[in-house]
Amino acid sequence: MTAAAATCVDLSVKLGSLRLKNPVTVASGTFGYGTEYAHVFDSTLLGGVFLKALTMNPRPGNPPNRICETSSGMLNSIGLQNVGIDRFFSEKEPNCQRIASAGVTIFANLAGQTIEEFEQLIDHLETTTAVHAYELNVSCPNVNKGGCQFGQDQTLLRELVIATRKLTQRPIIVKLSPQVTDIAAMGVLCERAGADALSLINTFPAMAIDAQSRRPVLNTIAGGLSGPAIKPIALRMVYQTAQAVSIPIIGMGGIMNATDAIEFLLAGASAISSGTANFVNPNAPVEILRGLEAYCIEHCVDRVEQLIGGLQV
Amino acid sequence: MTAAAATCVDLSVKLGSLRLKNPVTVASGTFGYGTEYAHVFDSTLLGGVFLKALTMNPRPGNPPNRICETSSGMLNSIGLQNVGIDRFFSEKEPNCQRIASAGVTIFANLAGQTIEEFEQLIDHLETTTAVHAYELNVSCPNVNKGGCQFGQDQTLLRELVIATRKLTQRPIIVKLSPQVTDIAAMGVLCERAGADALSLINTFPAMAIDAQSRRPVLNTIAGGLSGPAIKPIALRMVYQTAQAVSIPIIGMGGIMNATDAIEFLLAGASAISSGTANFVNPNAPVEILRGLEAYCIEHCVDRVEQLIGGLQV
Amino acid sequence: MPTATPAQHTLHHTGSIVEVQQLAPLIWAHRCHIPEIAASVHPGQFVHMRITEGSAPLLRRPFSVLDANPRDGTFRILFKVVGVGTQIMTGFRAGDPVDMLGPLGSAFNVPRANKRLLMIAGGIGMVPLYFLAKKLFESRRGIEVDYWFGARDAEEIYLLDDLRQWCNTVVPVSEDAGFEKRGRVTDFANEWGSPNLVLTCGPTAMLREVQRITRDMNFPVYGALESFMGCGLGACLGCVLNTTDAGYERVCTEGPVFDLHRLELGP
Amino acid sequence: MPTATPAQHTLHHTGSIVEVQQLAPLIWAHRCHIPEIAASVHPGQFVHMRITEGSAPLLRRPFSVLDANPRDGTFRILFKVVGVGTQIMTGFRAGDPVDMLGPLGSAFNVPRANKRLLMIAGGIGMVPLYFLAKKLFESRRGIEVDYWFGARDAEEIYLLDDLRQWCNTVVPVSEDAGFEKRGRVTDFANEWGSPNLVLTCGPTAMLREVQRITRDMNFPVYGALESFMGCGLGACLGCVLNTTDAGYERVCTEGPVFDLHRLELGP
Ligand SMILES: Cc1cc2nc3c(=O)[nH]c(=O)nc-3n(C[C@H](O)[C@H](O)[C@H](O)COP(=O)(O)OP(=O)(O)OC[C@H]3O[C@@H](n4cnc5c(N)ncnc54)[C@H](O)[C@@H]3O)c2cc1C
Ligand SMILES: Cc1cc2nc3c(=O)[nH]c(=O)nc-3n(C[C@H](O)[C@H](O)[C@H](O)COP(=O)(O)OP(=O)(O)OC[C@H]3O[C@@H](n4cnc5c(N)ncnc54)[C@H](O)[C@@H]3O)c2cc1C
Ligand SMILES: Cc1cc2nc3c(=O)[nH]c(=O)nc-3n(C[C@H](O)[C@H](O)[C@H](O)COP(=O)(O)O)c2cc1C
Ligand SMILES: Cc1cc2nc3c(=O)[nH]c(=O)nc-3n(C[C@H](O)[C@H](O)[C@H](O)COP(=O)(O)O)c2cc1C
Ligand code: FES
Ligand code: FES
Repeated sequence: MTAAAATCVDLSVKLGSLRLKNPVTVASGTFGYGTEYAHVFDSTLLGGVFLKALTMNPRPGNPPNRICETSSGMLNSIGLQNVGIDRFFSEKEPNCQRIASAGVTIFANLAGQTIEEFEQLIDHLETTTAVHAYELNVSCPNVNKGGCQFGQDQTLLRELVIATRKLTQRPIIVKLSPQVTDIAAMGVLCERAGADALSLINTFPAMAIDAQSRRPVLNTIAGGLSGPAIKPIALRMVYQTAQAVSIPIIGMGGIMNATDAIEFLLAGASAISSGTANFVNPNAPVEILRGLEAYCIEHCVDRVEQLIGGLQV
Repeated sequence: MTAAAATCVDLSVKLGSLRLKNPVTVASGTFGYGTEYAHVFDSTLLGGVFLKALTMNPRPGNPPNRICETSSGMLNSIGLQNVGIDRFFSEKEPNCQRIASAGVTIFANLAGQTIEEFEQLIDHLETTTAVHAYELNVSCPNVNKGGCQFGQDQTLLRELVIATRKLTQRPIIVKLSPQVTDIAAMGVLCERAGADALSLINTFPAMAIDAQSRRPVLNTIAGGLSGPAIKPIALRMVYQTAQAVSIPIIGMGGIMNATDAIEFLLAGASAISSGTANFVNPNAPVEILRGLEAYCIEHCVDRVEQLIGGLQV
Repeated sequence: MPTATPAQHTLHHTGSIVEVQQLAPLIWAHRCHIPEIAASVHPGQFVHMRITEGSAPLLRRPFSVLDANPRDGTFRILFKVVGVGTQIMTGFRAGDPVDMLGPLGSAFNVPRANKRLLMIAGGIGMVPLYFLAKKLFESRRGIEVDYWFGARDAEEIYLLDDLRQWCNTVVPVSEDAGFEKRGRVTDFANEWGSPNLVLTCGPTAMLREVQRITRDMNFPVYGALESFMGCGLGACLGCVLNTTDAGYERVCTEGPVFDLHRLELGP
Repeated sequence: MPTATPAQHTLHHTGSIVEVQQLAPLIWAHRCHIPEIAASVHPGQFVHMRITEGSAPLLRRPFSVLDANPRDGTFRILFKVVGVGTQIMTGFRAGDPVDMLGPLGSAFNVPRANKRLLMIAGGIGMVPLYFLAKKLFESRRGIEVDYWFGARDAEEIYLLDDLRQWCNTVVPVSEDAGFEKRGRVTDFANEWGSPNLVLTCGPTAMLREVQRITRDMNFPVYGALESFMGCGLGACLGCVLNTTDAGYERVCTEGPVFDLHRLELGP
């Protein structure tokens, strides 16, 4: 193919009832509410933005240290710090609206501590057109009370999906915790309960110790592991879950470049998110997009959707 | 303390009814049957050697590719290749005897596919004094039939521990799979069923894809992830399990040097294994031992056992 | 008082290293050519630097700017070798490419009225205060600066000649016998005089002492703080410190320069 | 026929790089000083090299030995830049330390009776055969060697002058128009003559062809094989290939030199 053919690659992907202009999104908690990277790249290029977790009330988050580096990864225990739903509307929503109107799909990440809180968050967010879908954060390993259990308790998770599914026409996406015996089974459960898509994976509960001081590095002792270290596990989980469900999957976990992103698509993800990569190289999402396009051209792929699940086994 | 004090550090650790001359061991599957590293270092320096998995019948293992590198880690799908119990006795046992008589504790790693196979393996191994304890490999992610389920099914695991516990005076150590929702609960279950110690962690089910050829890199698609990438998860699992059980833990997962080893001891491990590290630096176990001794001297620790669980939270 | 410098242009730059200096066994300075940063950086602000194309280390590392020359488009960072990232940086050579985010964070702001400044630097905390002393001198605002520079070893005290050009007094303090004053810089608080404003940067233990002393003496004080950083851009919320009046604030965005009296520095 | 060289002394060495040569855009040779390896290595054997003290890349990388000089305690490896590890190796300089396991694995063994040898090298598969050709020449056993050296581009064919000193004929073959013979080396099987023994090393696709051709022509053939390696010492069982008669065998221990007709090289 000639270089001119570049413009011919159809990068758009279907995600339930949504169509993303391309499969490249940024992961919740790594991109704020879309303004923080304004001086680094044009976020309207993205297929989607997953907003930082929202809760009804403002949350202060955890005391520092909140992050630390590990081999090819990082730990975080931000503790869901966020301004709460009211200040989201006053401070953050206008910018989401701006990005949304440029064709970027906006996903609100909801971190309720009870089913009621999830319901309230959706009720509030139904009033804005700046949000296109809800991602249920049922797997944040950093919140001691409640937060953990939704993603690891089948009954609770089913209840939550059923309850939220009733409240909105918009897609409900469940973000799964990797800290389960059988992630595909959790995916199937969510699908049966009415989820429109799955995000996987969230961070792994993990910890770091300072041998000199004999203290944990993070104030909360444990935090969530992300980055290239977890990529092989994430890829296997996406592959395994994609074999078991027919709803689309947003794949993430250590995606740093276009090659990584393509691997997730081949494993069965319909879209991908870069998270930790945004800290390492704030331009990563754009480079992933460009690299994906170049790969399609080189491999004579007309529509990026042709790559999804295309692993040859 | 002066350098002369070096000889005063008591490096020995108690592991159930055993006392290891030091807490540094090598992980199953990464050190063969103790002969392969003979030209690299003196294995009689080690506190313990975990032998490569044994099965009753010889097993050919999986077709290549069996290994590949990932960010700060590696995947393997060896598939329990081993010579079987009979050839173990004719070919490998004499060398184990030799190392054992130098004061190294020898752990046989048993990979039965049924409870009966575990029982048969123990029956056979009871006849040699070259083995001091049994490590039940209930978590190998590479064997399709059976192998996986013991470590992830509470009922099966309990049955296995109870059955094997009856057959021998020697310690029964259960090697836990990290691919469970609550590893501490699995540890408690093993303790209650009579296990004398726990090894954690085994490798994580994971995969790699070659984006160019669109094929999995490993012949078996998925393999087990080990190395520094998983260290923060392993450390958290050891810490969490040590809080929940009172039997000793052998900690492993990405230990590359003395600092890593000390972190695992502080988290609650009574001994540690180096695995992937042996491939990167075959001298790693000896360097870990020397580094541990130096740390004890520098921190005025008379007995290395004083470090166990010494994390200050 | 810290000014939130509005970022008018992109913050993500590539450039090159143009000069490498070793100032002490563990202390290095790199001059970098990135005109956008050289033109707009203020004392107290920092750059967030990628150490390697690979993943060891994975995250960027933050460094304060030591000085900047908008005319030739260069600026310097100065660093101490403390771990894997800074170790790798000692291998950088003139001509090597660099990838930096910057200028980031808040800057020191010295109101017109303040004519007598006290700077308390500990170790590599000297960096932003060096830049500030230089800028104030060049501004010809007639500000008198007393610059106290403390470190464990005399070896870790450097660039005194530059500082002496710009400051009223420069007082090196080390715990070994390298200088007249021996001990920690905060041991000499009774000799600090009565400044209008104190500016400080250094290890947390020192900042805690400075906070206590300036509170007792009723001096206003601004400090440049450190923390582990992820994004450097305000997005990850990883770098926060606790304030007494507004909860957690981000070192990369609200800081690194803070009113020291607002911060909870722990026990 | 491959000899299992008994390791009489320790296999884990540190030494230094004493010379760095770039032979083609992507081809480099490093001369290393490790007397124990230089004194005992045989053609076909390899070293397993640590690339970095850090973890990127984590695992060692195996390289065949190109030649060895027991007198000055040095030997060379030759490598092609194909990924992260070999990329890093291009930055190594004379004087840099190296950490190697070796010599490892089986060596080529040429029985006395074999006087007419055919060597088929593909790309960097030339390395062990170069060493073998040199050794045989120096042994003055009166062995005639025809050395066919194939590569995609003429650029990837090098060290011909050395080979011509030692071999009866040296035939470069490339897919571009760089040499008289254009194509793949196996396209010219009808010109291979009738050797007593064929020795080969190269990409699997080529080895598969050589296996087929030598089977048809009834030539005995030994090849040096590659695979992903973990330990390099026979412990991890990661590097196996499948044989027709003995199941999986380890490239690092039973190999890398195998009777090619015993191997299952796949379709
Ligand atoms: C805004 C800001 C400005 C800075 N300016 C300078 C400067 O001008 N010159 C300079 O030398 N350093 C400066 N630092 C500190 C510098 O960023 C760290 O020394 C550097 O990141 C260490 O990297 P490393 O990979 O060598 O160390 P690592 O291997 O990551 O760590 C080595 C040791 O340092 C500790 N450490 C690492 N990073 C930090 C951190 N951010 N805060 C506290 N402890 C840490 C680790 O816990 C560990 O004990 C600044 C930090 C910040 C946040
Ligand atoms: C016994 C033996 C002897 C060898 N001798 C030489 C030699 O003399 N000169 C030389 O240049 N190379 C030789 N190799 C191959 C060399 O080890 C690899 O090229 C090198 O490890 C690649 O490292 P990298 O980090 O640059 O590539 P990576 O980034 O690890 O990989 C780059 C590409 O190469 C492939 N690859 C990497 N390692 C291997 C392998 N072991 N087998 C097959 N494919 C691989 C990967 O799949 C990937 O596509 C030998 C290999 C073996 C097993
Ligand atoms: C600093 C940080 C904050 C995060 N915050 C959230 C969050 O608020 N909600 C959520 O669902 N996931 C959160 N995550 C998880 C990421 O969205 C993502 O699932 C995970 O980091 C794996 O992707 P990565 O390896 O590309 O970073 C956070 C991750 C990081 C590193
Ligand atoms: C090549 C390889 C083979 C292994 N084989 C076994 C095995 O036979 N039995 C077992 O219980 N664990 C086996 N393991 C797991 C290790 O014993 C260890 O639990 C794991 O690798 C984590 O430690 P590490 O990160 O230090 O390697 C194997 C690991 C590797 C890398
Ligand atoms: S480093 Fe990410 S918010 Fe400050
Ligand atoms: S590389 Fe480990 S057995 Fe060959």
